[in-house]
Amino acid sequence: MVVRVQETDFDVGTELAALHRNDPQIGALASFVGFVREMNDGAGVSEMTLEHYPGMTEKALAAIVAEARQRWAIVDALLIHRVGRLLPGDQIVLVAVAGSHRGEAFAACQFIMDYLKTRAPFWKREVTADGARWVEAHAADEQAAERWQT
Amino acid sequence: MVVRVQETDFDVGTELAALHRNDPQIGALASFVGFVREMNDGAGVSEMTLEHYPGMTEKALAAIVAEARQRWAIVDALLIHRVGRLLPGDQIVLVAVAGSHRGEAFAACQFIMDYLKTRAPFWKREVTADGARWVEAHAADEQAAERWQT
Amino acid sequence: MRLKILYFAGLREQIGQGSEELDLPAGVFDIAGLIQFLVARGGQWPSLATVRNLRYAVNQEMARLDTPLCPGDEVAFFPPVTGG
Amino acid sequence: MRLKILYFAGLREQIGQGSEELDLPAGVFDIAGLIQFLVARGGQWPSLATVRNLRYAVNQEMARLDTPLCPGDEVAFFPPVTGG
Repeated sequence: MVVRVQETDFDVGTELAALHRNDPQIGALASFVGFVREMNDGAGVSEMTLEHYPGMTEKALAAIVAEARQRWAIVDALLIHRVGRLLPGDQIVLVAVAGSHRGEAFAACQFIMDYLKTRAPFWKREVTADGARWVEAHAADEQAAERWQT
Repeated sequence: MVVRVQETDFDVGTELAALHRNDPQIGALASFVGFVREMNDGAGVSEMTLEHYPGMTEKALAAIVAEARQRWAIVDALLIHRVGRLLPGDQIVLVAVAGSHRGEAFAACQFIMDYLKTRAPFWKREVTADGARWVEAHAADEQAAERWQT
Repeated sequence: MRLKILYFAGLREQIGQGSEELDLPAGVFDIAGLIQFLVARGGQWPSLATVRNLRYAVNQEMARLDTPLCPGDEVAFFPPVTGG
Repeated sequence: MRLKILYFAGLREQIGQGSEELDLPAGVFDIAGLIQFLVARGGQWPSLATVRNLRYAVNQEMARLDTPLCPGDEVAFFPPVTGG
């Protein structure tokens, strides 16, 4: 299980290959990459800064991945989240889950993203034509996380 | 939209980068890679051959991806499926969906995999210690595809 | 009416060939009729009636038992698919 | 009881500082009491009562209003998270 918080970019192909590492019990690898969009909540975004809570961030991410491993029979999981200044088109986050079967891999990957969005201490600050603003949390993200609580 | 059926391997990092191609409206890229497992249905697999129906395969895959694009507001999608002889650990299939938001990207990616599993003319023939056998279709795959029919 | 018939995967092995061209007698106008005609040939052909969950395509589109056949059609028979 | 308090994101900007150390008076023993105590200082501190959906963590774990506080705890206040 790998959890990293970093300013530098990551290479998706390299990270997925490291997760798979030719383990022949792995039949399924589901992954997700999040990017900075140039439009968000109706305004053009020229740049973004991701603030976080050092120490708690790593613990929160590790707890989310550990919970995914408890809920589903998966082989391994990977979570990389960037912090600092980012531009439209930049990669923000990578979540990847390797397992025997696709159902578990997809579910665990979505679960990690949904929990990360509502439970990991990151905050986005966008710069738009109207100046800088902190991104507002979306109710849809809260609802996406809640569907796993059954 | 890219749909390819090929004997050669593919590089996931290269394919995902080509799908994303720095389009700043893309905020989410969900993907899935399927691999040959060394164990399947209780037996050790030493190699596998994927047979398909040339002509129909490409049409069926294009129709599945087109239906995903009709159902969800996604930006683009990619589907690569290998045929011919494969070994445990080898990549079989790559599905990737780029969109503005993660919900649509995840859903479309799973939909394409579920429909591919039940509607695209591929057949797996495995070699085990007991000889060669055609892989049996699983009811679970049929059920996974049916959940999208609501 | 002349048709091209294709067989895939385990069914191809049971039938012992991957394709054939044949002339249908009058009165055979859909997939159900074609299966009946082929099975009646005996030999390996009754496999078509015994294979579990036989699938069929006409001109490379999934078909049903009542899908009509036209001269020149490409008809394929195969077991449930197992790709991905 | 001495605590370390951290503020993040928009709340850090409203409060005007990212962290402070403070001695709690007797009678303050949970998050709810801490918020009441901080708000009563006036100035920028009433922001804690007006920010929408204030979140709090104690020793880097998400906490609730009735989470108890112990000497040396690290308490953090922040708005809902928006990563990913």
